[in-house]
Amino acid sequence: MKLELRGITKRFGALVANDHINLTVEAGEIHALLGENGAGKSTLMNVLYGLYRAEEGEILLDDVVQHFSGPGDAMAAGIGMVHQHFMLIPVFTVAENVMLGHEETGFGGHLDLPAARRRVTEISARFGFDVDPDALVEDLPVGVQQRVEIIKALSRDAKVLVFDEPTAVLTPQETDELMGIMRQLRDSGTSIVFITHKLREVRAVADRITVIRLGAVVGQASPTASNEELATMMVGRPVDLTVDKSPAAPGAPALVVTDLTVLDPRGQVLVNNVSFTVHAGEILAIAGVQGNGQTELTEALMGLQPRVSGGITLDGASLRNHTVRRILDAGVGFVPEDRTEDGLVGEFTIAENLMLDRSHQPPFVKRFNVQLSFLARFAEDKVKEFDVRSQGIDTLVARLSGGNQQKVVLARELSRDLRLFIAAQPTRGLDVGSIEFVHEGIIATRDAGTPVIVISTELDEVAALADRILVMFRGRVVGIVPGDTPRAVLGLMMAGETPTEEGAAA
Amino acid sequence: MRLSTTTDLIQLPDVVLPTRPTGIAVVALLLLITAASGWLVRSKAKVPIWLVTVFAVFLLVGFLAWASADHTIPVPGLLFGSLSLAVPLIFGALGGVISERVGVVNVAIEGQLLAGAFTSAMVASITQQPLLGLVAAMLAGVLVSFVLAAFAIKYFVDQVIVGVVLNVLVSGVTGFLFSQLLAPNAGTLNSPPRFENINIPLLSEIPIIGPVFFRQTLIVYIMYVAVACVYFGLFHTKWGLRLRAVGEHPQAADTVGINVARTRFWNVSLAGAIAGLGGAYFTLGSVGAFGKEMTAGAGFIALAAVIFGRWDPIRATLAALLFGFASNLQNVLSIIGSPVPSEFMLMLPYLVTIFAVAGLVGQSRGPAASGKPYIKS
Amino acid sequence: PSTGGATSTAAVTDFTPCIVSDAGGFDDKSFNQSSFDGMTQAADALGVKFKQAESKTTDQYAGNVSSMVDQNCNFILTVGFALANTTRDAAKASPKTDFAIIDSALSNDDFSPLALDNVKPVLYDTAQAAFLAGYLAAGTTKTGIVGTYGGKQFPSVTIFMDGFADGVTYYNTQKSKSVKLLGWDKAAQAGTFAGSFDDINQGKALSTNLIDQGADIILPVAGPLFQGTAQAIQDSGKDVAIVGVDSDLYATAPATKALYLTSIMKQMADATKAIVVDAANGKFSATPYIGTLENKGVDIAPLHDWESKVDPALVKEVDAIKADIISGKLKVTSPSTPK
Amino acid sequence: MSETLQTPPVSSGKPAGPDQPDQPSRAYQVFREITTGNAIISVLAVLLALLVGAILIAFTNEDVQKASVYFFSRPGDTVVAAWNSVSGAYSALFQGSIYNFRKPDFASGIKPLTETLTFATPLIAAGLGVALGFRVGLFNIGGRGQMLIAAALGGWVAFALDLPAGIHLVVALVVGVAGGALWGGIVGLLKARTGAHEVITTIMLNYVAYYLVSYLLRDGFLKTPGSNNPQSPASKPTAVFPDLLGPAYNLHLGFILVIIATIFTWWLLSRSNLGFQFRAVGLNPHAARVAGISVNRMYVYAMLFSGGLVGLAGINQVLGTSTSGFDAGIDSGIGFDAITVALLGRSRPWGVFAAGILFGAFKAGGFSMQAAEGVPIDIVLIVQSLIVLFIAAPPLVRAIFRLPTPGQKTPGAKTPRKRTTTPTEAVAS
Ligand SMILES: Nc1ncnc2c1ncn2[C@@H]1O[C@H](COP(=O)(O)OP(=O)(O)OP(=O)(O)O)[C@@H](O)[C@H]1O
Ligand SMILES: Nc1ncnc2c1ncn2[C@@H]1O[C@H](COP(=O)(O)OP(=O)(O)OP(=O)(O)O)[C@@H](O)[C@H]1O
Ligand SMILES: [Mg+2]
Ligand SMILES: [Mg+2]
Repeated sequence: MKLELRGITKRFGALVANDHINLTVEAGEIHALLGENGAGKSTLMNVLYGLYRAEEGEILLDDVVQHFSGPGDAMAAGIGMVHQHFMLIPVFTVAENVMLGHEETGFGGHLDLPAARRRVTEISARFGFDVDPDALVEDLPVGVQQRVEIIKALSRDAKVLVFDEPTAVLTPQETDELMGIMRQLRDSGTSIVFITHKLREVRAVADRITVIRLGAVVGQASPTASNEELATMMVGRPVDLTVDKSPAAPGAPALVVTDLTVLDPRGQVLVNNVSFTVHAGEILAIAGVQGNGQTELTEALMGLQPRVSGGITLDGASLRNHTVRRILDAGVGFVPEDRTEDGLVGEFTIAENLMLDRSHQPPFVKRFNVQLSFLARFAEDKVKEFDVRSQGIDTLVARLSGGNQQKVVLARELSRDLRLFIAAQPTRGLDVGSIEFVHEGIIATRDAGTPVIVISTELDEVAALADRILVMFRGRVVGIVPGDTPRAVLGLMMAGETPTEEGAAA
Repeated sequence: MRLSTTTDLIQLPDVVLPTRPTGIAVVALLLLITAASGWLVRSKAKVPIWLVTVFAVFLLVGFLAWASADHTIPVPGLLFGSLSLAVPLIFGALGGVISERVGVVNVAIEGQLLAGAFTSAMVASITQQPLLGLVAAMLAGVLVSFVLAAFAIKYFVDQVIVGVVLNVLVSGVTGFLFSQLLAPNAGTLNSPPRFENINIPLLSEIPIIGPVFFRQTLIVYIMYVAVACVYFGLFHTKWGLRLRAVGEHPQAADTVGINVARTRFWNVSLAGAIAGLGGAYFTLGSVGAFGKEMTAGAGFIALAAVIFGRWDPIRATLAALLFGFASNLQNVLSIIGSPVPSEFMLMLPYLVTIFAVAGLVGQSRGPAASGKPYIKS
Repeated sequence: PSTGGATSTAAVTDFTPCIVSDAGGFDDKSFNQSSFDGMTQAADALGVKFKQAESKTTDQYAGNVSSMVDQNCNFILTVGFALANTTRDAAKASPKTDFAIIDSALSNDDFSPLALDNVKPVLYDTAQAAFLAGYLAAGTTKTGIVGTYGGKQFPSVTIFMDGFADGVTYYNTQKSKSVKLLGWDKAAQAGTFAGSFDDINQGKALSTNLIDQGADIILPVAGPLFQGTAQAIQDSGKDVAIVGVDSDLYATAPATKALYLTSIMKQMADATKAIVVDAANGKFSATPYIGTLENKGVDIAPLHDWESKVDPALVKEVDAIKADIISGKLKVTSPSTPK
Repeated sequence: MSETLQTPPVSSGKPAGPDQPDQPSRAYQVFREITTGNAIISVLAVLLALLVGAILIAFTNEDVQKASVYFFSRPGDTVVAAWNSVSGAYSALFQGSIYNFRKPDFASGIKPLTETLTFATPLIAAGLGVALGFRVGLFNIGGRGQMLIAAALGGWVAFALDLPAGIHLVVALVVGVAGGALWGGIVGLLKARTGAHEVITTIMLNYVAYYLVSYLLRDGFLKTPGSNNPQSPASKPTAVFPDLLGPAYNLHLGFILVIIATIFTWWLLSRSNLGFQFRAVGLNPHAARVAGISVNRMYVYAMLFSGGLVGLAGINQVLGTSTSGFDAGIDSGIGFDAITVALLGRSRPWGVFAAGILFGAFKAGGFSMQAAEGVPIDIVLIVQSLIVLFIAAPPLVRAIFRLPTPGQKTPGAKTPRKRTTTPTEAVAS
């Protein structure tokens, strides 16, 4: 089905998120939409899907003007969407989520769950996903949630499919599979809009590319364009896609983790007997498919997990059984994986978020009083230093784009005297420009002699940052290998195979 | 303890629990269970719910044996009264569960109960038809819900404000109409015919349970059906799936084509209808006349039962029953002469609830979007 | 002492009596209501209009009374002990306005009794009438068990229960019987209460439990909650009777009239009416009014439908006891007797 | 969140700069500002509520009812009667709450306003307490219990102890506030320790407190010696709040204390580090925990402060308003009104202050409406509820008067208000 958007303009109050955007997607075409964080991609797609009502412009399907009053209409017209922010009900099972809105029912509206399960298993099998239809969505790792979101969209046989950053939390293999699915769908005549920040993917799968910046279309590109060209077009300035990194100069062992085990409330082992050491001035990347215990490992280090055994020492002093506050005060900087949930208070201003984990001590607080003028100066400095794009330090963080939100977290954590820096998924969902910035910041921290742990599911990122790589699988350490270990080896390790080259262990 | 009523077919002999031996036995068992749970807690496992329940039952038997020393406690009467006190709470809680599950906090249960009680009394008096009274009660509950829904869903007014204000409003309106209309014309406007007790054949002859559960009025039978329907509906039907989706994540529901505002509006109305039935129980099922403020805070207890029951119709029902039981136990104990001052006896149901919530329930998480208006851009 | 108009007719037409309720409200089926009825009757008799203010919460007492003063009321009737201090303060501030307060005397802040020239306390020795009802109930019960419950443990409530309990005890000693009273222990001043004057359903639950315990005569001292008792009796299918309080329930709540053995009456409407009319005619006096059996301020109601079921000899005994109480031969005491 | 209706300032995307061609004229913008502003909405809301109230008053007025019997023969009578009843009632509301024109001089004419402030005093204090809870994500419906305990303990100090003037008052005040804090703290502790939901525990503790205080009044240390009424003795003069404007007015020191409490709450929430942590927990407890803030400890502290502020309302009643002894109804429903006051004030200290005064005016004016015009107390309550409902529903008022919605296609809209945790979310969490 051919899709055409004409002159779409969408404002959020004073902000023009989409400014007379025109976009045509031919039937059987994969059309990539590129743009910085906050460029207006998701907004445009939400307009298409009937979630937002545009102020101006029209939507045409096969040259017929459509009038959507809600997603129901869009769906009826054959539009499906994989939402960037999962539109899943956390307390529902996968099957329930997939069936929601087009339930099959028996007598008296009784839900036909077996049918829904069959549907989920069938689609998962068709596309090589491994999803348990009866699992609660909230118990699933984000990667699997993303698959559920995709299954949901696919289960409706849409003629126009929108994928809004579906690959941000998928493994390389899964990404490849998804791209295979997209090609398959394209070949059967489906029009696809594909939004991603990963240029590799764009070039691999897109037929045409449209780039938008600041809410307006800045041009078209062909899939043959180089990464640098695309990045420049998106950001509006040249972007350095490879981060310069000098070899590490590791110092003394700083963080020593021995036999660390984490249990969940039901007694299940989440992290199993993990031991490793991080030296001053080196970056240890913890790689692995999402949901193999990395999150719980970092939480255990931060004192956020209740059932922990084993040893954690930083510079010789134990961190075990300390409160989060004491661990922070011991000089541990932490960028949590889910920045909106765990890293930021969305309804706080940038300035307030910058003092969030130092709300108990000078210089931010003196005799119970928040030092507002100090905070303002500090915030101004950090906003400038970390290039947080905003209206000012009193802007609510919820109103920032994801990249800028991440910069706020980094600015806060990196402006303390750190003796250990832990960053989980530091660039998830960020655009190329922001990734460059974040990576530079992490390397600068290492170069200042701080031990750094980076948790990432992204092999590109691991490769770009790691001095050594620890791979986790099912809560265990598969192996610790040098930073330049080939992708193929890492891929196998992430699937649980111990590395063949014995010397790899460092 | 007396286990049978005088009209039972099957007469059970009275069970005599000698105070001291029972006391000793119960204390020993309690200690055993405590020790077991202590051991479980030490080994970082959860104490299973059945153990807690057994503990509670033993505690109760021991307490009864102690408190009723040389008195007869008519167990069926005790339970029958508990159920009677719990019925309006259960209806109210069902209304609360539905409306909170769909994302609208319902502080107005009290108002819905009161409106239901008032209209059912008046309409049933005028028509001399208790069934019409029942219908009127549901309509009254729906009417209160309409206001809640309109203000909360359409105009985004804070749901708690609307709820609190509605309670005052309904109390004012019914109070005014009661003084002006019902009280002066009690014979014609406030003498509703009550529902007769219906004995269900066979079931009503089951010892203990029969007289308590199956010699009740139509409203109570409706309640059984309502609890079952709401439970089944919420968790096993399309209606319930959509309703819960809207209460958990309205935007997600919207993206699959569910009309959030409409779903909320009609389900809040349904909740009002059910709570209205609870109001009718006061007048048509229990006492046969309307009195000012006769709901006496039942709506708030029902609200507590909703949360106590973790937004689950069955658990909320059990919570309401626990409260009803504690209230009536208090009644019985104070009648057979308890040395405890009346005020402390009257505290019992509330203290039991606090202990139960703190000890058994713990953390409870409600529908994620409950209380949040859904505003589309 | 009212300083109304110049002539006596003018005094009556200019006269504005006013009434302020306590938190129970004017349709509490109890003393607020009877006082209100008395006020209505008086106003009708005098051909004047009266002003009324209903209180919902305790912080409204002072405001309601003072706005009545502002409305130039000549006479203000306040109902219930909770308004005692408010009335005292208002009376001190407006010495030209006459007041009467139902069910309480005045006292100073140091608890010493206080009499003001412009405040008439209206009190009832309810225990006297309740004693008669207790005796009557004890002589009428077939199961040998009678029961009672109250709304809240207030003296104006427990005074009924005390008198009733004493009546039962007196019967037992006179007749060497052992009729049991459930729900109130006079010596310990402990018993059964609904915790509310609104929750009719709770009244029903309590009454059901009393019936289960064998009581066949029940004295509910809890305003409208007696309706719950009536329903409990009907549901039980047993032959159980109610002893009403405040007014003759046979007249005020005829729907279940067959159930009333008798009622313990505080003739507040009559007393109120008389006091208002006196005040209108310039005959206000601050002497406390104490309703007793003697002045018919308290009494028990006729047996009506139960006439035939009660042993006439018992009725005679009750009449004799009444005479004894009036003559002072028999003293009825209660810790809750108004002082 | 209704706040999301408020437009955010330009953050990214294409800013609507001043050089934009479709920039509306300055005058138009001012017009927009006024018609979409909060002040006009509030005024219209009150007008609307008064209108609906007028209908109710007219309908329920006896004279109107009498005249309407012969409406078709002499409709004028009905209209006149309706007008009389409504204008009488509203002028009574005004004269009872702001200024009484029937009084000869300003000094006595202004007394109603001082009455309004007197009634507002406990409402503000309790409203602050409830609002503070809301900001931490806690829905404190336990105002009644906290007030009762505060009144009981503080009242006991006030009547039972003999202390020098001044000290006595301070001790009574401190003990009362501590009592409220204690009763609230239990809730916080239960939540922190066991996760027991505060809505349940506060409702239950209301009853517990009520029966406890009832018992103490009847047979415990609050009983008046020599009297059998369940009422406490009068507070000693050394422990009574002094009148602010002399004995002719009821306005007392409590009002000053409440102003201080408002400033304190404002400081606590927006200037202190504890308040910072409170707000962080209220807005995002997960992020607060990760940032080293002990969420459970904040719940306990918040309930202590919340209960303490509500306790101030309770102690205000026994030391300021009902100094001649109290009974178990001393809370007078203020604990529940406080919920509405807090939410109407958007859980901001000064907003609560204003909402409290509005409610105080209702209370003060209610008396004269009832006394002068015989408007039944129930109708007075209904009219008040309607006013609250309309004030809380700006979109409805806008819809009725067809005013534009702020933010929608309005360039240069005002700065956004920060979102406050609403109680309803607290209930659900
Ligand atoms: N619900 C909303 N309310 C107000 N403003 C919004 C809203 N959603 C988006 N915006 C604004 O619109 C702009 C475009 O947002 P959009 O989500 O379309 O960005 P995007 O291109 O999808 O970014 P990303 O790559 O990070 O997903 C943002 O900068 C933001 O300021
Ligand atoms: N209510 C809102 N008001 C203003 N701006 C908003 C609002 N909600 C979201 N935004 C903005 O919309 C833009 C896109 O939002 P979104 O949540 O998609 O961020 P994002 O950049 O895509 O985040 P991520 O990188 O985590 O995917 C961001 O700039 C965000 O700040
Ligand atoms: Mg996006
Ligand atoms: Mg993004």
